[in-house]
Amino acid sequence: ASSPVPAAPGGSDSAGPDRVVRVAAAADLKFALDDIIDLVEKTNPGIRVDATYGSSGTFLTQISNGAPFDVFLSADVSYPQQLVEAGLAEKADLFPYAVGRLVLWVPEGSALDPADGLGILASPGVTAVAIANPEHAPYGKAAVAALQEAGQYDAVSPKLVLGENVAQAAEFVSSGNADAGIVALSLVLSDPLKGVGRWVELPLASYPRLDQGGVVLSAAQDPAAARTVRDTMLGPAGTAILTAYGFTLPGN
Amino acid sequence: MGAAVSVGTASKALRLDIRHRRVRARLDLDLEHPGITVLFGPSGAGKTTIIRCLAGLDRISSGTITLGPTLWDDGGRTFVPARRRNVGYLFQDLALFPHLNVAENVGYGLKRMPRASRQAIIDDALRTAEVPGFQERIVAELSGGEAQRVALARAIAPRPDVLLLDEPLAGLDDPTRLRLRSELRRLILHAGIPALVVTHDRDEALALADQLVVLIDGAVHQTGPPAEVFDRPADAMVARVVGMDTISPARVVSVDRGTVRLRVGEASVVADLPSWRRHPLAAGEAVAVCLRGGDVGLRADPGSAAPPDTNSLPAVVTGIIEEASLIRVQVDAGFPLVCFLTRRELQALGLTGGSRVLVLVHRRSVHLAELAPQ
Amino acid sequence: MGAAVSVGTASKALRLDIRHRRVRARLDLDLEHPGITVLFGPSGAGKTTIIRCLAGLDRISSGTITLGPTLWDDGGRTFVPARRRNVGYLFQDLALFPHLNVAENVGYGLKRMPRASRQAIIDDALRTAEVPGFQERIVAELSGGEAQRVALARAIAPRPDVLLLDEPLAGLDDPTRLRLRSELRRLILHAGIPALVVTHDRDEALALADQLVVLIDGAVHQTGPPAEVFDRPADAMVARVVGMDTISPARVVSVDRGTVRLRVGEASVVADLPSWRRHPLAAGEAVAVCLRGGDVGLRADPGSAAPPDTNSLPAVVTGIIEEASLIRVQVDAGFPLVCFLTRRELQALGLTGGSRVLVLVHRRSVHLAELAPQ
Amino acid sequence: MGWQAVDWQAVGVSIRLALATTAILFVIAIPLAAWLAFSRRRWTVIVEAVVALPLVLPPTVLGYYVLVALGSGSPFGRWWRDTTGTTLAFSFTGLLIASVIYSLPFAVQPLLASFAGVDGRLLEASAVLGKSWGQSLVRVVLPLSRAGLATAGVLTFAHTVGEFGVVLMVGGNIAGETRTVSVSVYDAVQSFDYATAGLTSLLLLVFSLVVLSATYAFQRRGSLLWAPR
Amino acid sequence: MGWQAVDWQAVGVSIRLALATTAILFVIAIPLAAWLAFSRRRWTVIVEAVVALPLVLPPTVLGYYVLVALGSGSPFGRWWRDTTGTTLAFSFTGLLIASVIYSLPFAVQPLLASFAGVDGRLLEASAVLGKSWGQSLVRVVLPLSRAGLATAGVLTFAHTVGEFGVVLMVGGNIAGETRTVSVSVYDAVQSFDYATAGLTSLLLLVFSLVVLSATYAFQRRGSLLWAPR
Ligand SMILES: Nc1ncnc2c1ncn2[C@@H]1O[C@H](COP(=O)(O)OP(=O)(O)OP(=O)(O)O)[C@@H](O)[C@H]1O
Ligand SMILES: Nc1ncnc2c1ncn2[C@@H]1O[C@H](COP(=O)(O)OP(=O)(O)OP(=O)(O)O)[C@@H](O)[C@H]1O
Ligand SMILES: [Mg+2]
Ligand SMILES: [Mg+2]
Repeated sequence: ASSPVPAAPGGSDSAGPDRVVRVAAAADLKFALDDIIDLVEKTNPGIRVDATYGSSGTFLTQISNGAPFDVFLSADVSYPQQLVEAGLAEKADLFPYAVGRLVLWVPEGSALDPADGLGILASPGVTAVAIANPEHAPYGKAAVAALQEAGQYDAVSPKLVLGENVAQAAEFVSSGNADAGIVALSLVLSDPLKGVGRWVELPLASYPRLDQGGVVLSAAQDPAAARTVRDTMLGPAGTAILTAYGFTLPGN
Repeated sequence: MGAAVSVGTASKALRLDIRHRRVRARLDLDLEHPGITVLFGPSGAGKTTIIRCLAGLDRISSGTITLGPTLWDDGGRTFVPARRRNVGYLFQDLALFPHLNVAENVGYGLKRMPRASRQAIIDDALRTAEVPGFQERIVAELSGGEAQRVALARAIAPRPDVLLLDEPLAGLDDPTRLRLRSELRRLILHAGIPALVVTHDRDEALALADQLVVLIDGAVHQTGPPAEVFDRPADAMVARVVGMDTISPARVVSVDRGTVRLRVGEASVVADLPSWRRHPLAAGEAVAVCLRGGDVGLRADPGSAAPPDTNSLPAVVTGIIEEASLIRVQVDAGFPLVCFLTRRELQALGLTGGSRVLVLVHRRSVHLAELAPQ
Repeated sequence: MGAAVSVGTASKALRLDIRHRRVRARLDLDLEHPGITVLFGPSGAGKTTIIRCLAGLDRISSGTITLGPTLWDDGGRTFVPARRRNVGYLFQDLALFPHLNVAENVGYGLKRMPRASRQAIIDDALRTAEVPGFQERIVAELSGGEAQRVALARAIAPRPDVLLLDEPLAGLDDPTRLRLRSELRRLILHAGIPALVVTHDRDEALALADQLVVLIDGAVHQTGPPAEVFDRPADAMVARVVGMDTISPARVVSVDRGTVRLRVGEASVVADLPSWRRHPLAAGEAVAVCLRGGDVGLRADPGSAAPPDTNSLPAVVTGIIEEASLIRVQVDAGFPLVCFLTRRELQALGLTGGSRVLVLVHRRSVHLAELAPQ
Repeated sequence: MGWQAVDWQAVGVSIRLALATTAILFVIAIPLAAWLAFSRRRWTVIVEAVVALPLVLPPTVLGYYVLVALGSGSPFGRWWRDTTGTTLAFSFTGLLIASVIYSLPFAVQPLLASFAGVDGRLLEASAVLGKSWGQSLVRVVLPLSRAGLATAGVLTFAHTVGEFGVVLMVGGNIAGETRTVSVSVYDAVQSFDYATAGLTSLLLLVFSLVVLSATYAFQRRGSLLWAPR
Repeated sequence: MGWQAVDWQAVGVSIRLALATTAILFVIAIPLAAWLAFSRRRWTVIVEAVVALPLVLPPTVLGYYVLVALGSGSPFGRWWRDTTGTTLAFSFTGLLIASVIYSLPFAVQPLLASFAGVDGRLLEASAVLGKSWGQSLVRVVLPLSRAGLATAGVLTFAHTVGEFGVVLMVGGNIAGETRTVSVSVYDAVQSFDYATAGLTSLLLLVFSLVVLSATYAFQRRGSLLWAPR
């Protein structure tokens, strides 16, 4: 089924491009994707990319109900897969684009040293540890798995405070309310949070792979332009940006 | 009249026969012939209750209210709402709209019409109610009496089929009330709007009424032309509310050639046999003797002879009360009795408390009423 | 009295000398000697305005209100709030609390006290106001008159230093008002609470007042004992509000050995020279001639001789109005003149409209007032 | 970061949405509140409670149900798409529908409280003077309920400006169409751009302060005229 | 999925939170609204507008500012930590503070509208009968503002039950402490557990329906006593 899209807004420059790609992207992609979009628009004059960042679960619900997105970049590859199963996208248009990575993060002035590993979270000085909600956030699930792997889950679980998503978990730490957090590498590398704390990456093997996948939707208005966005992201310049922001590439 | 369209008959009578709260009353108003019916009774008698039912502000518990052939309320399913009854209502507590100025209040009930005629009607109504020039005044800044007159103007302005006025002149000062009383009567008659006026003021009832309905404790005790009701109250309760100054229980001693001899307290009194009574009087029967203070004469000389057909009772003055327009003299003539004198007369008689006097009452001034309502 | 503590002097006088809205008045109340001052005046005179200022409900624009040495209000920074003035106030529109029953309304102003004495005070106040047994009644279900009496009970119950009653008996039916009038006076005097009573009803003013203050158009026109004010109104405006039935402009023709000869309309009238006037009368001066209807006599025979010291003026009857307790006869005696007759007298005279009569007025009944306020 | 970082487009959408929601809600809520205030039927109590329900549902949940009801999966959503050729969800119109539902209690409740406070005798006076129910409402009840109208307007307007749970779910955060200023502030916070979030919030605060002060000042000035002396 | 999937613990937290918020807000809002309604000072208008401000801020943003204010970065947060040894954020107390701030306008606005409608002459009568301002408030204004009190209570309670943006931000979603039922419904929706979300919502609806109906019935019964005839 082809769902007509509400009239595109005029945009700031009225003589601007008429090929618009609407991307629904997981919140942790925010900083990386902004750079990739610059790249797309620079190399493909005539294409404009509108990105909306949010919870991947919400996007799944919205797209299932007819949301006018062209490309869905999910934090969890299973969501795009569900869209394929529901007939809203072709299996061929499914693509993995990155693997998320987890870090242990403490605020700058903290006495804790993240290099000592997850064990520091069990110390009595730590009262609140921020993670994303494991019920529905992939980074939350991964954080719990990492804690269990390290044998610290039982000691730490009473101290866990849950963010709605991983960005909110990072907020808990940066606002000084949580003593430490297990968050996405992409966040601690981002401009605003760069100097806010010290971090150490958790071993990739200690938690289930955070495979991030995307899909070009069947309802896309301009499938060619949408695929251009996908291709740029998966091309060498795109992958370089993703790596710089702390994503491992799916191949690795 | 909206939904209330008369069919088949030209007679437009507003009939009420209801039971509601303490009221069980029956009342007829002829809307064909403009005139003023006064609903007269003491506080708490149910006067407001009745006109609220007539206006459609209360639903009756049982009975009927009809206008000609149209049923307004039967205590059941039929109910013509207030807005379709086209009555003018003056609320006892006025209920002026606080957010509108005087002119807007008065114009509120007017139908669509050109601005100029609307203005003219409002000015007219305000002039009639003696508050001309108050158009732009704010309701909260009116004095008690001014507000009353504005409310009256508001009720009159839309020229309703019938006016229901709840104490229209209460709360006004004497001169204004006096002026408005005759003004109100003239205005109502001139406008040709039949009116039901509620009052507990006797002078007002007398001055306004073509027909008087005496309501006491929820029941209609007497209906008739005001002079008749005031002169010949049907029972002691009516006598009290119409201001008979003396009301005493008495017993019939004998009935004889057009006169009745009665024992009243310690005294013996003769009265004309009332021709208009429903049933003849018999010896031994208990009645109420009613006298009006203005019908009672006093003589300072207890020994003098009485004029013909006049009771003459020796008495002692027990109290002298000065009122604004006359003097109220209380005497004991074997039963307590009140007499009105003008200042002129009082001075001539030179009475003080304890003076011995002769009370003179013409036989025809002795009114006999039932002791209890029939 | 809260903040208003008297210092240094025992005299407790409530003095008011204010300008506010239309009112520019000065008034003294002696709270040491209980008694009733009646503030009497027509609708819109400013009576309510004055007692609102006294109660602390309005701030005055300028002037002062003092209780003994304590300043209550100076139109500026000093202002003792209403709750510290310990006055009892009866609102013209009652302002009963709709969410409280009658007993709770009456008990509202009482200080902490045991339940039983509280109950006793409430019962007492209700009995005094003639609504006993109404304790549990809901305010919305009181009739107009019942509500008035409950409000009165509420004002009296806390035994305030001074009672301010705004039209305490308006809206009551005649017998109740009559009864409550003397009851109210007895009660106020018995309780020893000085009271300022606002009224526009003459009989009420006469019956209640120890001291009468006549307020017209915001200004105090006359102050004095009620009988004096009613007998000797200072000016034509006061004469009108105290109910002089005839008020006519006149011109002094000559002043002579204790009498004054006047020209009134077409007629010539002689009056006793008033000893209490502020300045002597001079020929040519304009005054108002005031007559009370009860002081005027009528003779059917225009030719008969007049008693000594009595004006006798030929006249024509122009109107006969029957009121509840007397008959108002309007005549033209060279100027319009009103006379009261009892029914007895009317019947004896056999008058109708157009009858020629002789009007008799004793010289001492001809009251001379200023034409305009001094 | 400065003023250019503020998402002016979103500010525009928010103001349009808030104005439209307030206008529509006045039309719906005034008769509804009047009926609830003056009807004597027993089940008005139930209706009153139902009207208050959007309050107790978390916005996202309410948003989810509205989304499902408007979305391409529902019969209504399909019907709308087939008739108009547009989708309701993810459009300004859909957002408006969701806002109206969500803010209904904020309009109805203050009006109800205010209407119930109007002296019943004034309504009687109006009825006796021949006015119908609706006329009395317009000419007596509304003018005497200015405080309630102002409160309803302010609560509805402000609440619509501040709402973001329903908006996010039903609107899909589409720039220029369904991205409101509250969503844009939320986005800024989520991307740790506290400067822009703070600036935009400040803007919201100042704007609201002006609007609210004006509303209250207007209402107060009016009310003084018939204020208790 | 059945009733056992409903997070009863969260239901308990929500009810406790809503009751506590409503109780605290009555204590704060009644004097505040009374002052706003009856004071003649000009700057009440400003205060009124400030009180309404929590409305226009998106809950998450408000939550963020509250979080910062409570956090160890703020003087207040440090002082609290030093004195009590606990953190306010992620605790029930912190949640309560946030809820009270967030729901303030929902309590103040209806009270304000309702108080302003009380006949001024009754206040005069109360003053003349020797009652102070506070006594008149308790004995005259409040009983005559039952509709407004009910509205304020219902709006505050329901809004606190339904709120989740601030709660999520300040509370940290800790089971038994700061996980409210609205958060748990949100979580269920986020994990596509629509059955549990629906069931919990239904529970919320029924519960609220009962509470609201009871409140309104109570209020209505009372008001009939002095209703316009
Ligand atoms: N809503 C009501 N419910 C129950 N009883 C009421 C109600 N309103 C009035 N009453 C009672 O009914 C009786 C008649 O009241 P009504 O108001 O009709 O008297 P009224 O004749 O108008 O008296 P007034 O001259 O004092 O106004 C009174 O005893 C009153 O207490
Ligand atoms: N709040 C107000 N603002 C301005 N003028 C007012 C206000 N209240 C009353 N007035 C005016 O002041 C004058 C005196 O009013 P007041 O209420 O004192 O009269 P009153 O003597 O009590 O009359 P009544 O016997 O009719 O109650 C009236 O002309 C009235 O219109
Ligand atoms: Mg009545
Ligand atoms: Mg007055």
